Amino acid sequence: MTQVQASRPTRKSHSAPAEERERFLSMYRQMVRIRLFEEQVNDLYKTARMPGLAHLYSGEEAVAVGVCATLRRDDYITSTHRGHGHCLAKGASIDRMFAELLGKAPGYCRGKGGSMHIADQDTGNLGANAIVGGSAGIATGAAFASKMRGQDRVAVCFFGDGALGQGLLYEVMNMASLWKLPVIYVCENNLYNEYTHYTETTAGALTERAKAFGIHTDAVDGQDVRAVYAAARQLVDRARGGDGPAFLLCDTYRFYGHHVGDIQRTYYRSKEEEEHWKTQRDPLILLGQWLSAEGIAGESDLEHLRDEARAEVEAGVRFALDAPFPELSEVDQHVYA
Amino acid sequence: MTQVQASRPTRKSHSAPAEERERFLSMYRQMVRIRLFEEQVNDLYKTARMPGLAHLYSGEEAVAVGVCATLRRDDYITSTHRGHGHCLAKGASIDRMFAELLGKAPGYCRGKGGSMHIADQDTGNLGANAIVGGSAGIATGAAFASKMRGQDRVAVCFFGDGALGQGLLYEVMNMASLWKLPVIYVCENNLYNEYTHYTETTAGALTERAKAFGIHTDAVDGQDVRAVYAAARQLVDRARGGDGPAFLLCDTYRFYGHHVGDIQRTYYRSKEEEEHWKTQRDPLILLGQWLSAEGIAGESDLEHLRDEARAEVEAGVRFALDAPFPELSEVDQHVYA
Amino acid sequence: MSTPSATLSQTGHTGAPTVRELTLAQAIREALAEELRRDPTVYIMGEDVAEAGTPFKVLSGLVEEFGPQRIIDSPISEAGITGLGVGAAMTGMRPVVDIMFGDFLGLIMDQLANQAAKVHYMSGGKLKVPLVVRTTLGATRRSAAQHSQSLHAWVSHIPGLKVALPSTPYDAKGLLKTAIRDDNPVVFFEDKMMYQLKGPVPEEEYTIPLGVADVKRAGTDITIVATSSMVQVALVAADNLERLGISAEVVDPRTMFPLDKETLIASAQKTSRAIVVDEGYERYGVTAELAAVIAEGAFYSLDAPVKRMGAMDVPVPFSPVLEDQTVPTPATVTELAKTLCGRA
Amino acid sequence: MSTPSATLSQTGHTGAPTVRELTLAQAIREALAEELRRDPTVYIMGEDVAEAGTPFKVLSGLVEEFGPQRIIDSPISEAGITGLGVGAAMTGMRPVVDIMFGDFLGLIMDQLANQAAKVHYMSGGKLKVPLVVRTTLGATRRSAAQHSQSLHAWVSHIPGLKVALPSTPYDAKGLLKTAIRDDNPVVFFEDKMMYQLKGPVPEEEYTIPLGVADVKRAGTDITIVATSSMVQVALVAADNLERLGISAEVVDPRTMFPLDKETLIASAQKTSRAIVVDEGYERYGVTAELAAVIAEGAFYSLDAPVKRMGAMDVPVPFSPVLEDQTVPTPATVTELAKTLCGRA
Ligand SMILES: Cc1ncc(C[n+]2csc(CCOP(=O)(O)OP(=O)(O)O)c2C)c(N)n1
Ligand SMILES: Cc1ncc(C[n+]2csc(CCOP(=O)(O)OP(=O)(O)O)c2C)c(N)n1
Ligand SMILES: [Mg+2]
Ligand SMILES: [Mg+2]
Repeated sequence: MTQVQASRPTRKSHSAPAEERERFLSMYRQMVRIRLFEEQVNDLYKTARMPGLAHLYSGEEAVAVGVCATLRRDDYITSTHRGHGHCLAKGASIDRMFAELLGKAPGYCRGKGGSMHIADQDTGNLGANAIVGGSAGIATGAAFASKMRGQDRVAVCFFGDGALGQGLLYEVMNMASLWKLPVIYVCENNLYNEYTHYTETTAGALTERAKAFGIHTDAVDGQDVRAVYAAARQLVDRARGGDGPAFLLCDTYRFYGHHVGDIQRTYYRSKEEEEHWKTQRDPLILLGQWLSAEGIAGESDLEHLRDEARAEVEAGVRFALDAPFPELSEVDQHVYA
Repeated sequence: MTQVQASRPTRKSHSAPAEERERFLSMYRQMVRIRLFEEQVNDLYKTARMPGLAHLYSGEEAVAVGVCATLRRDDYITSTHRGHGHCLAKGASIDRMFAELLGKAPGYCRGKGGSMHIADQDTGNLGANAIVGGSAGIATGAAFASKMRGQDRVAVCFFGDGALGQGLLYEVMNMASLWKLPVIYVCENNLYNEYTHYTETTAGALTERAKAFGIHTDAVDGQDVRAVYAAARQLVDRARGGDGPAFLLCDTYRFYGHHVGDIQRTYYRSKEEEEHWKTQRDPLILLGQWLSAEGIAGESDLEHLRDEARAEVEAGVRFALDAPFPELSEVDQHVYA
Repeated sequence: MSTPSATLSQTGHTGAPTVRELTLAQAIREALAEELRRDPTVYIMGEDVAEAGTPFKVLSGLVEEFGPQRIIDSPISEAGITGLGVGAAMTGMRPVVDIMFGDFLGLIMDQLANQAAKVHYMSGGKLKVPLVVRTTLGATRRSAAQHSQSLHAWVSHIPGLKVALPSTPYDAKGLLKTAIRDDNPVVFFEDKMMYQLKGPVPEEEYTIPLGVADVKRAGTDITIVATSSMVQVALVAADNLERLGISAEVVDPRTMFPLDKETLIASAQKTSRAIVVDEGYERYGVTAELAAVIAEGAFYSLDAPVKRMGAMDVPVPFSPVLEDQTVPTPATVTELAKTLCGRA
Repeated sequence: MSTPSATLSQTGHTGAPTVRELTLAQAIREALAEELRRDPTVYIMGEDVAEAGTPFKVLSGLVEEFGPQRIIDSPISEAGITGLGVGAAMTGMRPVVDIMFGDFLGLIMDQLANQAAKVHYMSGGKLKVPLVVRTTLGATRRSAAQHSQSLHAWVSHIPGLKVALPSTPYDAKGLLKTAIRDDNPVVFFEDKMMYQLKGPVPEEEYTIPLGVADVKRAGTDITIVATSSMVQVALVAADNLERLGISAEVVDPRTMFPLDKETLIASAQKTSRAIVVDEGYERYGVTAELAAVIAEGAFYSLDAPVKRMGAMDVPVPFSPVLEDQTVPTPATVTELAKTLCGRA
């Protein structure tokens, strides 16, 4: 394996070695769980065992995991069509997620939401959203409610580079700034709006979009979970302390297509580019190298973690495949509360 | 009369003295026409001779006149609920405008649009818009069409500080910047969104909202028509020359209420503030002083211009009052082309 | 008119209520004030809602009592404030979002229809959105095409939303209080031409359930189903018809959803003739739904086709001579009823 | 089915046309390519419309022929690109704006309903907006609540807009060409489940006027009015019914506005029974308008109430077992028709 290429220096988190050890091991575990979950989803799709499509998060794990590691269980997140990573990182369990993706009754949304709408109130996930940028208002509103009720909960709004095209984002960033709301806008720049490179759709520098509203901004290498964690830690602490919103730009990459069916990709991105990110910029490899170099975990320790995750994923998918569909009569339940 | 207080230095336009003389005299004439037109509108309202309401532009004349003086007849503008000034400055005639405000058949829109929707294709006015920010797309689309057709027409989008709250503006500024469209966004900051001070609704610095998209920006004293003209001249020339969009922030003030019926205003702005702007920052007084100081026109020349405008307004309103209403059968005409 | 006593009893209240005359605006303000007092999670957000009390002055005085933390002036960002409302509602608040003109619904339809309406269902019943969006409808204010529309058909179409259209101060107060307490998103339409309309409103607290139509006037020869301001128009038309010996029953559904189909159908079955009057554009508007429901439900009792009168299918023109033609009036409703009763 | 020959003659074409089998996607692409060739003011703007040719690959190949100046990839800014389209249309272009999923209409309703629809009227006829917005409808693709809606009722409600819902490749091509040449804003809905549906399309150029319904199958016992994908459902149901000795007439309005009321009413008058089938939510949806029009117009000929079948009034669920219940199917349409004919 080659040397870690950190594109931006990692901030030191000044935590005690033992604590730091456990923290990054646990992040490795989370990232592996997401990675293996996604591989299984892709397999379910390819073997025609999953209804519809799914947008895989593989390659971007460090963003969700690094950010969510700074959050409390009662903090909020909103997520996107590419939402499995956020959901798992915030604490959801693998089996019920698979069940949701298969439209089964024990799914987080009783099969009504599916991949694009997974929500889990218990872990503060207010839901994935299939409208690009559509949850910017919800996240900001959750932060507004937190502040209004004198709570110290923070809300994190995950979205892609493509969501910078949606006017709603600017409307709510303005209010977040005006009212110092505890919301963090996390922009996952994976270079593409679907099949179009973001530079063809996005004028100016990305962080300026938030700075224009007087919002504190930061940018990190989204493949380096330690960098993401350190940056998010600061922004979340700020927000929780009453210092208002922030915007965090994370440079990242999706290893698969826009969705599981997006197989022919060479017309919009090269095989070389994909190879580069997969071999040089894989967040799992990068963290693994660091863990080894620091003497925190050797390859066999990591393999052990991977085995655990593999077992969890296997059990989870079996649970979901065996689970019943919802009763037909549920179709018109939950339209109204 | 007191000394001119130019809050920002006027840029020199380097034009020949005679040409400059005529230019600024003509701007004075336009500003007076708008001022007297508006006073007449207020009178029509107060004497219950006008249906509905109107949003007066008095006090802001230098913005419309300074900007439109840089435009060709076949350039486009889009306008707002506070649109009389833009319409007249772009070349509309007073009598047909009055007719429109009274809902009469010879009105620019055959009485169907009224004050908030005046449009005049012949002078390039694509219409006032009663949706705050609603014409940002239209102006940008007109610029897009101009560029696509290889024409060199420029489009100017007038809007108030309040329109900075509308997400659409950011969506289209992004495209204008990406595609280098010949559109100028002119923000008339008259300090208020209706009855709320803009600082209560607008985070960050106003021009940053455009800079964030890589758009060239400028800011001028909107009460100084020479400053507005000079700045707009540069931006319009740039745009016409293919250098893309620009954003021009004009600080200004409306002398009347938000609309003609907004009489009790002390709960949102002080009498002193109004007095200050009316006595110290009136664009007509300021230009008049400069014209005198430069020896271009004396008080009696200006009085002559005012008399001419007064006569035009009187004739115009008489024309409109005497004009017939549209035929009842017109109600369902023009729904479809 | 059975309104006050009939619905008061629904809240279990007995004894003679103290009834004042309030305007529709006052009734709405009172409903909001009471709910703001009762429940600290209620707040109001909108453009110029605080000191200005909205352009229609409906909210005047609220910021003085409840402070700027709960009566919140917002930027001119309709989609944004609705989005914030959805998020706040999902996390424990009961926001009342003020959308100044119903015409601006076009700006918030994604937040209303794709977010607010669907969160509960998509989450399998886990999350809920107790949000109220107050907005206006109604023409003839000489406000032209972008400030005069009645777009309640759009939201009535969307499962997950509830829609109320009060026609009297009494109904407005009772329905709004219920809407605020409802755990679902409710869009509440106020006719801006009716804010000064007066009517009896009891001092005592009461609520009106969503989904219960009100027979505003009993009659036997023809049913006039009318919504919002058109109820007042229908009542005048009913007076006209009475003078001609035609007894018209005026039925106000009060909410578009839930829709009290039974009451509408029962009335049409009784009278055997029905007209539906509404101020939204006629085509693909709510008159279509109401007429279709009656035509199907009362099919075997009807002596004539169900007739619809919506706003004319044109953008609302500014010129008064044109605008006045676009909405149903007591005269045109009377005329149509006469024709339908074979008396034209 | 009278389609090809009947409407070909409308463009004055004589002689035997050369007819190929094309998919709906191919027919649409061909319509666009022909109009792009014919008129330099036509252009296409949308998300991933160029190299990607949209997620449904409907536009594949167009950027290769017409270049990125005319097939324009945009940011994910639905309101913005619609706004640009309105402005460009007002100043001499004929934009075709691609809105990937009909569910996103909520983002553009202001630009559509308050701007595009009203410019011509508000300007007293001076300005016009020859804009086409192409978008999709239809469920059962396992895409859940925000990617499965059929929201054509919203735009059908708005004066100033025209609305087309083709049900065959032939109709799609002919209607789209007309829509592009029309001087008004037209919203064009394509069923995403029908893109691979094949049907005859002549080589020769033709157009289909907006506002002319097509009798897709003649019959005598019952009229089934169906839109878009539901036409195919109705045709299968009609086959089923034929086996039961019930002769069903299938009428496709093809455009929601202009609406060919005469053909709908005449068919119902002939058969004396009618069902309206559409994939939009049933309540306050287009089935209400179509049913109301028929119930009124054919009142004295009807032997039974007009029945409506829209999508179930629920957000579209993801789980296949749930989703499949929400839309009309050949089986449910057949069942309803049998009941209406007293054969259940
Ligand atoms: C409002 C809206 N427009 C378009 C789409 C279709 N769509 C789904 S994902 C996507 C690209 C999103 O790109 P980005 O935000 O960068 O997220 P990524 O997929 O890269 O994670 C598009 C255009 C949508 N879902 N919502
Ligand atoms: C989308 C929208 N929201 C609200 C309104 C109501 N309204 C009309 S003018 C106005 C204030 C506009 O302020 P600004 O843009 O600064 O323009 P000004 O009136 O100061 O010229 C508001 C809120 C509207 N017309 N459109
Ligand atoms: Mg992306
Ligand atoms: Mg202002």
